[in-house]
Amino acid sequence: MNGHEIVYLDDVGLRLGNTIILREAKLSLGPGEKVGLLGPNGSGKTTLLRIIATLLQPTSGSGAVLGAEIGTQDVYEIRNRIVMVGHLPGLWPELTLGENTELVARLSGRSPEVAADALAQVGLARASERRADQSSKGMLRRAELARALILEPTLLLLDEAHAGLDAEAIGMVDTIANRVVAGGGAVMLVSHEPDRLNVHRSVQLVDGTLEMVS
Amino acid sequence: MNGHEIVYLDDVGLRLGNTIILREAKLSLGPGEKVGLLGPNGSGKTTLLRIIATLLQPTSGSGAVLGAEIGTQDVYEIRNRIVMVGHLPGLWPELTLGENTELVARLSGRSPEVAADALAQVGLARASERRADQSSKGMLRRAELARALILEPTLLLLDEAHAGLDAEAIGMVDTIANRVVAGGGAVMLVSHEPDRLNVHRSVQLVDGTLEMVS
Amino acid sequence: MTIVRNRWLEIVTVAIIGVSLFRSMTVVADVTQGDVQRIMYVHVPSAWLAFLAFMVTMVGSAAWLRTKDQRWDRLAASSAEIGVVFTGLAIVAGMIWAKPVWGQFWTWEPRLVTTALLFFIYLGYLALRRAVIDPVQRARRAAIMGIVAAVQIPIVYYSVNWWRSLHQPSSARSIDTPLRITLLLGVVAFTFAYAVLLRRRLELARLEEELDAKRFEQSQSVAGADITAPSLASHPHD
Amino acid sequence: MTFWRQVYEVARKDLLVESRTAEVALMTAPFGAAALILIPLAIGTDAPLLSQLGPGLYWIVVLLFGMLVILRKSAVDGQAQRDLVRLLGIEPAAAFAGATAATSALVLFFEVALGPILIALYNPELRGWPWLFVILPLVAIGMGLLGTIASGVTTSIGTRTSLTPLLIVPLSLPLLMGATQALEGLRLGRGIVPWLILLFAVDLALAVSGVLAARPLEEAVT
Amino acid sequence: MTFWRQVYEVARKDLLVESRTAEVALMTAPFGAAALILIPLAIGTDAPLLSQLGPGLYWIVVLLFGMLVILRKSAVDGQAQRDLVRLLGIEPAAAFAGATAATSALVLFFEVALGPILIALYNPELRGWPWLFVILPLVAIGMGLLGTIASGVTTSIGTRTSLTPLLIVPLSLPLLMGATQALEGLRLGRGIVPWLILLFAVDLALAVSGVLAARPLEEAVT
Ligand code: HEM
Ligand SMILES: Nc1ncnc2c1ncn2[C@@H]1O[C@H](COP(=O)(O)OP(=O)(O)OP(=O)(O)O)[C@@H](O)[C@H]1O
Ligand SMILES: Nc1ncnc2c1ncn2[C@@H]1O[C@H](COP(=O)(O)OP(=O)(O)OP(=O)(O)O)[C@@H](O)[C@H]1O
Ligand SMILES: [Mg+2]
Ligand SMILES: [Mg+2]
Repeated sequence: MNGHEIVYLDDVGLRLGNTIILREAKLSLGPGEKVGLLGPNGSGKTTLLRIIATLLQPTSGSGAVLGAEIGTQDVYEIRNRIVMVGHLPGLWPELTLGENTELVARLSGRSPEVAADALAQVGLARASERRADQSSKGMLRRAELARALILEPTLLLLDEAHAGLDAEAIGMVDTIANRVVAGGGAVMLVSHEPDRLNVHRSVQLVDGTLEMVS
Repeated sequence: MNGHEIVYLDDVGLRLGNTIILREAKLSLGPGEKVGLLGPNGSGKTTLLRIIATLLQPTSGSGAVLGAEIGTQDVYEIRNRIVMVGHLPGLWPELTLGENTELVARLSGRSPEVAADALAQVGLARASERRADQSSKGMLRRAELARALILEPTLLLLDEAHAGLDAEAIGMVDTIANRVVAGGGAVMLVSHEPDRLNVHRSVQLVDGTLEMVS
Repeated sequence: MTIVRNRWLEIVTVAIIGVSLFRSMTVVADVTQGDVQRIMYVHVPSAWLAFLAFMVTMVGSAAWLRTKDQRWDRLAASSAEIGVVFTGLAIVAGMIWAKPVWGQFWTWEPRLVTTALLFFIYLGYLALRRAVIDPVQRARRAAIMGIVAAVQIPIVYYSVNWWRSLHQPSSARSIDTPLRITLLLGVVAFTFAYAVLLRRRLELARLEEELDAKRFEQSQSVAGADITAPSLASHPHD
Repeated sequence: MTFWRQVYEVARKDLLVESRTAEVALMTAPFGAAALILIPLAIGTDAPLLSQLGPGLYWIVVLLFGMLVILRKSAVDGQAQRDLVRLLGIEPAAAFAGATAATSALVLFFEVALGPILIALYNPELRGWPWLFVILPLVAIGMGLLGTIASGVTTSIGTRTSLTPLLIVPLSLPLLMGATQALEGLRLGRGIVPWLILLFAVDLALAVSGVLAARPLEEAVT
Repeated sequence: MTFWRQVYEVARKDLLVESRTAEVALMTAPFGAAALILIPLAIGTDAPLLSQLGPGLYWIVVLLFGMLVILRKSAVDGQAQRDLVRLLGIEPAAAFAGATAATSALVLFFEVALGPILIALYNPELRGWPWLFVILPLVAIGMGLLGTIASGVTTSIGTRTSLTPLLIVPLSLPLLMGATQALEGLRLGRGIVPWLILLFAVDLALAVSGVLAARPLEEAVT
């Protein structure tokens, strides 16, 4: 670890109940890097992403994210620089798409206008009055990407990056990722289709450890 | 309608609340056909699939599925010949993957062995003791495909057919679809990636109507 | 090995319980109540033990939060289990006693109400433990509940006490010396029994964990390895 | 598959999921017991009064907290699970009957679990107690029916946790009347047959409505 | 963003979601009212007795059915929503305080809504009613605190609907005592200050526990 990495994991292991999910996962992600995370079903990609996002504590090993040692109280200080989009939509079903994005802006201390702007950028300006529970899968996914536009994170984590997005929307993933990278941040994208990832390099989860992909 | 179609929709329209989702959708799906359903986010693909599965009644138009007129009581007779895999997993989170597949077999009057066999075929034999709420997205998806193996439907409907499946598992979609087709059934696959669909023809949802794709 | 090393405590416990039992049965009967009063030698020590056990649960909870050492969690859980059992025993013994003495199984005495609530508070604690699968999460949530509950207990106790300020003074001090000695002996015997039970329960919990670990080592595989290639895809056009 | 086999499999599924969480045994029943302990603290602990109020309070607790049995996790399927069951060709009436059987069994368990606590705490008169073997199941079945119907109506409504009770409580009035008056009749040594007939009639009416409503209801719930 | 701004935004979010479903206003409050109406039917409708039991029953209903306010849909975030809030950098103590504020406000609403029904049906004595302006909020805050802590501990547990009440009810006894005895004190024209102190002490103890437990708890809930 040279102190400049955005994500640094050293021999991270995770055991949930009786199952080993990860063992000795090593990873280092520097500023400006865009890395793909590959691996078969059930190999632990989603879980690893949550560890990197400081939302799940590993059972062994050490690491640091944005300078904060994982498992310590320091993570509270850096969390607001991370955006993660997971399998399930992080939206309140009873609220409209507009209200949901506004909420993100408010809870992070930004002005509501930023939210409206972001929603327009992901092509949902006219659907902003639609409730989240009456929106399609792809609409929800777009609304989540709007979150990355509002928060301008230093670390962006996308699980199944292209899932549910149509041909028009899929380009946004690259655009948003490139913005983060250009701003000196890092991006990690999970996918089952390496060809669609425009990344510098990829790592693969095999048997609970991370391997380079050539 | 010539009486032999598996799915036949004539000018089907659907309005939910104040939103028109479908209008004048026409579709005809014969035995042995494998058709792709394309369309941008929010165009109504998922909704159309549920109408075809007789789970949602259209507000206008008419049609028949497996010989049963939609909106009539006849649909109860043919439902058990349809399998649909949707966006969300049709599994009980508290039960293991094994119990979930066994449940499908039992509720459909088949023997539990069929279920174990199907689970093995989708590569989950060794994960059959794992609870659904402790399984990964792709594992759930595989467990759902096992349902198609158990039930051997005449009409198979897959929403985002390849979503969440890894490189190894993705071939299953074709295998299962081909089996249905070979048995004289019909298959409809929703996808955002037309290239990955090995289908005879595709239709596209545009502005609430179905168009042929060349 | 461990069992041999442990044996001294058990021998002492059995001996003390024997003596205590013998004394309980032979000590002069209570003047007013007669033989029924002998229930006291089970009732009072059980109640005392319940409190002791829940105190230990709180200590274990706090220590877990500080150290994150699973041993503390095992202590808290084991003690709570024993505590619930002994609370139940105190209640049942009390009720059996109450029928002849008070003419009914239950009255709304503050102490009784508090005891009953104590029972449910820790039943809830155990239900919470059972509902969480992951051991670390379970430990953390249970620790918080163990402490919140313990902090609330004095408040529960005093609120009920204020509510019925007419509570009878504990006659423990006014009873005859031989009876008091017997009671004391009972308390000592039960405390030893607690120590033995706790030790056994902890041992069991440790063994369970060891067994788990062994089973885990033998079948050690990473989660992802259990998901295999579909046998279906290998011959696509069958 | 025969109708009754379907009923059996649906009930089995519900009870299997329930057994995994043990919600009723470990949580709802203790909660009801705790409620029985708290009530006298609020309304006064006068022993004769409690012995008189006891049976009434018991039924109130059974009815109002039986709601939690109805609302329990294992009775709630998401849309994906509902779609699955529908496409398995389960006859709606069979699904209704199966769900009712499972819920009724659990309510009965709840009633039986609370019984001893009531007796211990409230010291009610127990004349004619063998009749409880008739009364308790009749009420449990009524609750199960009512709960399954109301759950059906509120399926997939986000606020069902609050809406279901609101629908059930007023409708459970005949059950409450039948149950309390039957016990009162027993206590006073009077005839209780009219009340049993009431309970039975309610159950029958609900069962018929439930079976008849099963198909329209399942179509309404998309 | 300051701590209090975070508290405000979290509470605002909870109340916004609640306003969309109006669960408490449209369902929980009517359910509580229905319970208050049903009870006399179960325990007999003797007017003096009801007037005497009224306040006690009111508090029982507030406490036990206030549980539905705590369990309401809008208080339950799924894992994705929780992850989102955590990654927005909301301090766990602020999230706790915000959620407590929202729940307390709704419990207070529930209390106030049930008041007129109690008065109409039970005809209780109303001496010293201005004290209610102190008692009702103290109880509401206590319920809000207890509910938020218990909800926190049971987050993401499938059976939380049943488990949360079991955790809360026995611990809510001091609130019940304080509330009922304060009203009783008012009725008899006796001092109620000790009971107010009790309520205040409970609220304080819970607030301190909640704030201290906030970080460990948020780590537990993954
Ligand atoms: C923490 C809980 C309890 C403690 C520490 C406790 C302690 C005691 C003690 C020290 C005595 C003997 C002193 C005396 O004669 O007054 C006693 C008596 C008694 N206790 Fe308990 N008790 C507890 C709970 C209960 C419960 C739940 C019941 C249930 C009904 C109960 C029923 C009785 C009865 C019937 C007597 C005899 C009273 C008499 O002689 O008139 N106690 N208890
Ligand atoms: N609470 C849990 N207890 C035990 N095992 C769990 C738990 N949660 C997840 N797992 C296991 O962890 C493994 C990794 O899951 P994860 O969701 O991270 O996989 P993934 O790589 O994202 O897979 P997919 O490609 O299917 O999304 C899976 O095998 C899953 O069964
Ligand atoms: N209950 C409802 N009330 C009103 N509109 C609804 C409701 N449910 C869905 N919609 C709308 O119906 C449209 C179609 O949704 P559907 O999920 O079928 O789209 P889709 O084609 O599957 O999209 P995606 O590619 O994103 O999955 C969406 O615009 C959605 O907002
Ligand atoms: Mg995943
Ligand atoms: Mg869709």
